[in-house]
Amino acid sequence: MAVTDNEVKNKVESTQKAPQDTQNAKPELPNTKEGRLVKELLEKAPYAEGSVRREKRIEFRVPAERIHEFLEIASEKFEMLMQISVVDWLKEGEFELVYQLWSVSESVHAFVKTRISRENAKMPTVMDIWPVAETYEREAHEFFGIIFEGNPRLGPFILEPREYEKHPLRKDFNTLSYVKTIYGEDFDRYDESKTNYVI
Amino acid sequence: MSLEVPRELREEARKHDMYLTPIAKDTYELFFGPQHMATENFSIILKMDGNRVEKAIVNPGFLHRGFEKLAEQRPYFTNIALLLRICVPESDVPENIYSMAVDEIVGWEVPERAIWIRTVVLEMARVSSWMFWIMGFGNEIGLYTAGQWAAAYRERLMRLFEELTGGRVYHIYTVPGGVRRDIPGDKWLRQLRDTVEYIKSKLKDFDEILFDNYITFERTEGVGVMDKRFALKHAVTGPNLRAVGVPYDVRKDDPYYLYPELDFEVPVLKEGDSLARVLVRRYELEQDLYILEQLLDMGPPSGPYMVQDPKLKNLPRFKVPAGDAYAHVESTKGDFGAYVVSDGSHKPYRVHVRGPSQSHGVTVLEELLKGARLADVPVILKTLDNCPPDIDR
Amino acid sequence: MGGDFISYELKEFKLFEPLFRWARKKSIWLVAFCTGCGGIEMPPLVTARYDIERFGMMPNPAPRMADLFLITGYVTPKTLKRIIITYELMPDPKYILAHGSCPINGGVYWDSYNVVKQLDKYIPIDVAIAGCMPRPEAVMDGIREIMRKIENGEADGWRRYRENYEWYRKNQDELFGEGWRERDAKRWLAWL
Amino acid sequence: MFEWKLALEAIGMVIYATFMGFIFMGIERKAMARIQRRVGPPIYQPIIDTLKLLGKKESVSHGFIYDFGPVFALGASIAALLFIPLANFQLFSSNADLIVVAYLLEVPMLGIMLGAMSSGNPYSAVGVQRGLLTMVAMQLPYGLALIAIAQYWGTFKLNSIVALQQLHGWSITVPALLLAFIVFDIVFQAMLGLEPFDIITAPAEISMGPMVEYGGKHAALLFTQHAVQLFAETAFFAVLFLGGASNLLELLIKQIAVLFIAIFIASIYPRFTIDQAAKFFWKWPTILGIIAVILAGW
Repeated sequence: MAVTDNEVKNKVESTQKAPQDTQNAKPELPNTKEGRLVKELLEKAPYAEGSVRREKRIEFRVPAERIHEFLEIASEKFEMLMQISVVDWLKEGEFELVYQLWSVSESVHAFVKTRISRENAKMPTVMDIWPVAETYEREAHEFFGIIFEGNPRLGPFILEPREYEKHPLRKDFNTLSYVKTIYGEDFDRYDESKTNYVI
Repeated sequence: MSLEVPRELREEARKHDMYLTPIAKDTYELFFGPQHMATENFSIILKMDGNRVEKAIVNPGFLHRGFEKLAEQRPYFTNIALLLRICVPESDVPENIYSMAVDEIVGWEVPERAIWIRTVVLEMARVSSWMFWIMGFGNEIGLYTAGQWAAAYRERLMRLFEELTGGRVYHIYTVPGGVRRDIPGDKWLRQLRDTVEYIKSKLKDFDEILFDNYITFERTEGVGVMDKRFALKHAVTGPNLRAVGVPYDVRKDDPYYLYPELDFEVPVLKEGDSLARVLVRRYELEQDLYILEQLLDMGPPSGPYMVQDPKLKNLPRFKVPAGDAYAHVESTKGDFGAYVVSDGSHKPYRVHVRGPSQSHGVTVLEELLKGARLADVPVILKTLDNCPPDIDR
Repeated sequence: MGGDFISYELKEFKLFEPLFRWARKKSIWLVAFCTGCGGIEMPPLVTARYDIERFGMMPNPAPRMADLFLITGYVTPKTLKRIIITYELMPDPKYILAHGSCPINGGVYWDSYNVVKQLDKYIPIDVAIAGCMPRPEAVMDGIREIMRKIENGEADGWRRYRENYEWYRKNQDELFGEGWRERDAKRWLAWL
Repeated sequence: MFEWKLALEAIGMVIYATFMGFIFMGIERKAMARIQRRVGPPIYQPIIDTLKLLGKKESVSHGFIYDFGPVFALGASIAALLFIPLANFQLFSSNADLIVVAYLLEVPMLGIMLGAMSSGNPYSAVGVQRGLLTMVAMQLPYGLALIAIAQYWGTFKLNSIVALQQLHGWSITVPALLLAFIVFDIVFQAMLGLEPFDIITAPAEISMGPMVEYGGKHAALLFTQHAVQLFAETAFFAVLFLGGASNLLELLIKQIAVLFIAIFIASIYPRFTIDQAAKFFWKWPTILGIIAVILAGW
C-alpha cells in the first residue's frame, strides 16, 4: 500500500528532527497504537530515541553499547526478529545495523538502528534472545566482517573461504576489479572507463 | 590417467581407514545434497547413528550470486530484472516487495488498476507455487502421480503468465509505480477464471490421492514437531507458523494492496508437526483460489496502470529521494521482506532481502532434523518448504 | 588410458557402434542435479506438457547411471566443484548441455564475484542454449541437437575432456586453488 | 549324456523371459505415464536403455564381490524361472518346487545387497539395510500365503497346483485362498520394488539405494536381472492364483493382469518408511495370512 503525502512528510520530519532534539522528541508521539508502544518502550529504556514513521512502522535509535539491553526489553513486545540488515556508510566510516523486529501481538514492525565504527566492528550477539539471530549474524559477519561476540559459528557460511575473506558486501569491495583478477579474459563485458556502465 | 576420482586419492582414503567407514563405525557422515533429488542446490551434512540423524549441519551457498552487491550497481528499474531471481518458484514476490519499498520511499500513490493487477499476479504466483510445492512434496514421499498432475495444472497458470507478462518463469512485470504492461484483454480474464475453476475442481483429486491418504498421514504425523515458543523465537513465518497455532499472515496483519477489501480466512492448526504444515498449505491453496475468484468478480478498475510522473521520462537516471523503507508480503514460503535504503542517487544504496527460508531453513531445520529418521529428512525439508535461493541470494 | 578407450570403441565394438549410438541417442538419462534457476523448468520438461520421457529421457538420481548433465543456469565456484566431481563420476560417454546465458558468459551476473563466467573452460560443453530463461521448447531443441550430435558421433565432450585433461585441470586449479580435490572430494567420496 | 533339447528349451525360455520382462518394464513405465497424463516412453524403451548401458565404458570397480553381485542376482533369477511351470514347459521339477521357487525369488536381492555393500557408498549401505529389513518383514506374510496355498491344494508341486486349479477352479475363487491372494498381492508390491514399498530405492531419500554405485555394464546386468525377475514373479503369481496357463499367450495375459494391479496400486500410494513397512507387514497381511491358513486347513 502506498503511503499518502502526509505520512511521507511526517517521516521526513521525524528523521530530520530526531538527531537534533533528542530530549524533547517524546511529545511528538501520536496517540495511536504505535505511539503508545513507542512510549512504553522508551519509559523502560530512556537512552533510546523512538519515533513513529507511519502506520505499523516504528523506529528506534539505540547506542551500540546498550543494544543488547534494549533488544531484551523490546523482545517482550516484539516476538520475532525478522532480519539484521547492515548498511555500510562508507563516508561516515560507520556500519548501521538495523534490527528488523515484528510484533505478532501488536502487528507492528520496528526498526532498531544502531551505528558502529567500520574499523574492528564488534557487536554483542543476540542469539540468547532470538536463536534465529545466529543465521543473520553469520550472514552479516560473512558479508561485512562484523564480529558478533558470543556467536560460536562465525566463519564461511554461504561463501567459499576466498570470497569470505574479502567481505564482499562492503562498499570498498569492488566487484568489477575482483572479477577481472579472478576470471581475466573471460570477463569480456568489462568496461575500463565505466562510461557505458549502465546496464 | 584415471578420470574418475584419482587413484592416489583412493589409496589415500583406504590408508586412512576411510574406506568402508559408513559400515564399520556406528556413526557415519552422509552428504545429503546438493546432487540429490530431495535437496536441490542445498546440502545438509548428516551425522547418522544407524537410521537416526544425530546432528545436521546445513551447508547453503550453492546459489549465492551476490544480488545485494549487484543491486547497488544497477539503476532502480533495472534491479527488477535482477532481484526477481531471488525466489525462483515465485518470482513475483521479490518484484513486489522491492517495488513496494521504492514506492514508499518515493511516496507514489500507485494507481488502482495497477494495484488490482499486482494483487492478481501475486495470487496467481501463490497458486502456481502451491502447485509446485505439491509436486515437490509428492515426489519426496514417493507419490509421483500427484506431483505430475500438479505440475501439469501449473502449466495453465504459466500460460496465463506468459500472455500477461511475456515470460514463463521470470516475469519482470511489477515495477516501482505500477506494472509494466496492461492486461491483454477480457479474454485473458475469462481464461483466468476458467483456470481457477479448473484447479478448484481438481482439488478433490488431490485430496483423495495425497491429502487424505493413509500413508501420507503415516509419513507426516508427529514428524518434525515445533512448538509455538520455538517457532516465534526462530522467526518462523508463513504456513509453518500457522501450523503451530499463531494466526500471523502479512495479508491480514500488515495489509497491502487489495487484501483489506478481500474476504478470506487464515487457516490455523496447532499441532505443529509435518501433517499440520501440509494441511495448512492445502487450506491456503483453497483460500487463494477463492481470493482469485473474488478479484475476478471485482474486475479491474479503470485508469492508468502506471503512475504518471514526469521523472519517469529518463528511466536509467531516475533518482529516488533519500530514505529507507521495509516492505513485506506473504509468500507461500512465509514472510518475504525487503529493506531498501536510498541515498538520493539513481542506484539504491542498499537492498537487503529477507527470505523466509533464512529463518526456517538453517537453525530450525538443524533442530528439527535432530533425532529424525533418514526417511523423514526429505519430509521435514519439504514441509518446511525450504527454498535455497532465499538463503543464499 | 585415452588410447585404450579409443581402441575399445574402434576394435571390439566397431560392428555394434551404430547400434550403440542409436541406443545412446534414444535413451539419455539426466543427472538430477538442477544447478541453478533453470531447475525450475525441469519439472515442466518431465511432466505432462512437454514430457521428454517420450524420447526415452528421464532424470536419474545416481550420477553413475547418467549420460547427460544438464547445467541449468549460472554456476558458482562452490557448485562447480560438485559439478566437476559429479561429471567425473559419470561413465563415458557423457554429455553436457548448458542451459541459459549464464554458463556462456555470466549472463545477468556478468559482474558478480561469485559466478563462473565461462563454463567451457572447466568442463567440456557439447551444446549450449542461450536465453534467460530458455523456454522448454528451446531446451527440447537443444536436446534434439545433442541427439543429432550423438548419432553422428560429434558429441565428443567426454573425449575432449580426456584428451585435454591437463588443461582443464589447470583451469580448475587456477579457480579453486591447488589441491582442492584432495581437500574436498575426499570428504564427499570417502568410499572411493 | 547331454540333453540338447533341454538346453535349447532353457535358452529359449530365458531369452523369451528376458524379452517379455523388458516389455513388462516398458508397460510399467508406459502405464505409469498414462496415469500421470503423459505420453510416456515407447514400450521397448527398457531394451534401449539396457543396450545403451552395455555400450558404456566403466572404469570403476570396487572389487570382485562388487562385480559378482549382479551376476549372482541374475543367475538366481534365471534359476527361479526354470523351476516355474510356464504353460507346458517346466524344465526342472522337484517334489517341493513351490518352496524352491519362493526362495530362489528372494536370492537376487541378496546378490544385489552383496555387491552394493562392497561399494562402500553410505547410501548403498542404507539401501542394503532397508532391503534386508524389508525381506525379513515380508517373509512372514509371504510364507503364510504360500502355506495357505500348499495346505489347500495339499501339494508343494507347482505342476500339481496348476493341474488341480484347472480341475477345481482358480485359487482366487476359494474364499481362503482369496485372502491369501490379497496377502500375496501386498507382498508382491514389495517384491517388485514398487510403491508403497519402494523403500529400497527411494530416490528422494537415498537416491537409488543399492544401485547408486552401479553404472554401465553392471547396471545393464541389473536391468536384465530385473526383467527376468519381473517375468518370473508375475508368472509365479499367475501360476499360484490365476490357474496357471496352458499356453504362453494365456500366461502372458494373466501376467499382464497381475502387473496392472501392481501398477495401479503403485501409482496411488506414497512410500512407507522402513519401520512403518515392517510394522504394516507384521500386522494386517500377517493377520489375513493366519486367517487364510486356518480357513484353508478347515
